Amino acid sequence: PSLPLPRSFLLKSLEQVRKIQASGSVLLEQLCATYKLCHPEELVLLGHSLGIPKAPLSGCSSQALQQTQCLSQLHSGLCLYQGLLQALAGISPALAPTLDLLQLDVANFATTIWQQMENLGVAPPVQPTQSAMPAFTSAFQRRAGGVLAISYLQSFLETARLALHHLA
Amino acid sequence: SCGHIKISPPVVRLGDPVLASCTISPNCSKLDQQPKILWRLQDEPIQPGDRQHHLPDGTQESLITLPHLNYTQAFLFCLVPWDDSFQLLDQAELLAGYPPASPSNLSCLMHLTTNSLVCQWEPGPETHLPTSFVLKGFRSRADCQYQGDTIPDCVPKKRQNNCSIPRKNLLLYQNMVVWVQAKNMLGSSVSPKLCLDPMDVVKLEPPMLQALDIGPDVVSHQPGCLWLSWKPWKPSEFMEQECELRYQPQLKGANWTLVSHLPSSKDQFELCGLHQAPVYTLQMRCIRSSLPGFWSPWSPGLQLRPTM
Amino acid sequence: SCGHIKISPPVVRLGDPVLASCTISPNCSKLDQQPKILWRLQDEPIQPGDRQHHLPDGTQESLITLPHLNYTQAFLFCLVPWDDSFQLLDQAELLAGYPPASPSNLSCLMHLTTNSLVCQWEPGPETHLPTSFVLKGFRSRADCQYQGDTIPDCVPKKRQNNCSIPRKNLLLYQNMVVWVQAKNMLGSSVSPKLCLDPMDVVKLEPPMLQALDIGPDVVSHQPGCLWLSWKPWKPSEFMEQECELRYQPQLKGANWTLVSHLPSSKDQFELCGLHQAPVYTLQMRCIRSSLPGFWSPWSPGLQLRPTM
Repeated sequence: PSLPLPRSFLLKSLEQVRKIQASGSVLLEQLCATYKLCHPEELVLLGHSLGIPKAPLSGCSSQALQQTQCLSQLHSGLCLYQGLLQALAGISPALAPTLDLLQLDVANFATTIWQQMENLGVAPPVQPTQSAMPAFTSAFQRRAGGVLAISYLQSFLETARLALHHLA
Repeated sequence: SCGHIKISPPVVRLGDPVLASCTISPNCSKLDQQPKILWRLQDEPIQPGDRQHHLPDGTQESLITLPHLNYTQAFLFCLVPWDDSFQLLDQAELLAGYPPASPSNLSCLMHLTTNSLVCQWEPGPETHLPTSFVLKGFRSRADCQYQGDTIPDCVPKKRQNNCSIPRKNLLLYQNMVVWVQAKNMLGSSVSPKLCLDPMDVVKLEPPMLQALDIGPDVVSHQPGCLWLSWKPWKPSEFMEQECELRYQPQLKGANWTLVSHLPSSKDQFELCGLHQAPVYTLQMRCIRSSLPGFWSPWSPGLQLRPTM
Repeated sequence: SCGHIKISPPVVRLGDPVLASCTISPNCSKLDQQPKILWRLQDEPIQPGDRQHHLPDGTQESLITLPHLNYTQAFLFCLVPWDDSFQLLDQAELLAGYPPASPSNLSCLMHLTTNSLVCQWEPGPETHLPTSFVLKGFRSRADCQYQGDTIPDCVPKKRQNNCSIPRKNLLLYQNMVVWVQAKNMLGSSVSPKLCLDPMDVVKLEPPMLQALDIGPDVVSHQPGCLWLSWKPWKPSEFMEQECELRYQPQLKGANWTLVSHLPSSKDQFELCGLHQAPVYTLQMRCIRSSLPGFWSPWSPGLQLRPTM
């Protein structure tokens, strides 16, 4: 059985999840309004061809919640999405500020998780390295990749939010 | 990736047709062999292409002509059916509008406070396209036929129809020629040329008008008189100016009385014959004398009480 | 040129002495051989040096000590007599003031609209010298003992005693240490260090309070009641907040009644027992719940009429 998580860590993490989800929805609304890309489900095929991954969170599922694995997957997933958001840079001048903020918030939340893993003594010696990021060759791919990546991030965070509530 | 849209031309005049093609490469693994290529313009219903065929290399190509593009900006999507929905393969941005009309009513004023020549113009009707305006010019001689050195382009701030040519690009007391060039993806146009010497278009401010309180002992106490002094607007002191004074009694419907050909600075000026009202409003303006120039606006009204 | 002044040190504490030397090279042709070197401080009368002598290479040198420099800025001139006047050979600028005291009252607020941490401080007494202030910081852990990465220096705009650390230099939800360094030509000083997590010092704005017009049919028409709704300030929606409502009848000297521990958003809230006046003023404020934070200011007063 793993050590209980401090209440302030859980409260701060839940606040960070809400903060990221809020910026994520703003960005999705902007992508829809500006580029008429409003249905992520229409971009799945493109996502496959571009190699946009979905981060696993099996350790955080309500049926098989495993604290250490959940924290580790949460951290790796956040690093993955931070990399994806970075690869979207140059998506458009209008969206760049919101995208930068989202990417910083994701990176900061990853640090919060990593710190807690270190405090619990369950952090691996070295942080996971960044996996290869898709190369976007057109403005459309960058925008469509953005819609897909952010919608995957939103559902990833929803699972994380439920897990954090369970852990609280 | 799987699909790729090509449009020609990417920018059209509003209402003109647009021809687009969407090609699906054979190595697009996820798709079945003969995908039905479909199109969607903005939020309009999905529609098939005009024609779909094979290219020698196995690429599937669908062609569509949009007879009249009535959006100034719109997205065109290429899709394929997928389970009971659709998958987007590519998206292209369509732009439509008009080439720029010639900018008109170009006028310039020399600002002595900032030492810059500020020119403004009317951009002409909306083009619906990103359109850039640049103020261009060259130095010239008396008749403006001679083309001397070009002055650096003056690029206005975003969405502003004026531009300020800094002092270092001006040759004062010499004629120069300026005009405005407008450019967008459908063409460019130029305004008529303006021939001017910056110092002939100075934006002059009115003189500083002041009441003079003449001590009772100094002057024979004649009723209906008042005394005032004025001096020119400081930055224009080096310019010889001629001024006008106007005054009117504070009465409903009263007329202005004009005193012309006054010097630009006066330490003491007497005005008499003011019997119509207890209070008179006075204003002054000046103009560069014996050389071209514009009148300054009238100075703010000065309310004075003539002697009783 | 002929003369050259050297001062050491060029900047002194106000009231301290200054030692200056003026040398005239032998090849300064225009001057007669043994010119009497003189000095002038600012507009004070001309005075001779303390001592004038030859240097081995024939240079004439005059030395002067100004016992107490009481100007914060002054010019020192080296002159020689010339016909019945003087000739200036060189001029040096003297500066005097104080080393900076430690900046005090350093405090920071996180602005959610600009996503920046704005810190402000009190610079301390006037130094009379050009003094630069820099906000410095490093990332840390819970107890702020650990020194992590340094954040880039934050240089305030001219003469401002605050600085805004941009979002990209902040690691939210982790502690960081900030302090201010002041530096001028006479020395430097640092403020006490501040240990904070930017998200614990958010500048919170009050919630949006609105009257609810409850249809007559909906509610049993109990007198002295009113209905309102509120929602949190948009940029802070992600933060769990707890709020307080206060209300007072519009009567001279009336007291506020406080309702605490309210949620940060409420679609419909009923307030009854309001019989003291026809109009009541209501205000709300919120604070981050269960985590550190500051109270928002009270919202602007909302005037409402309870049911009669």
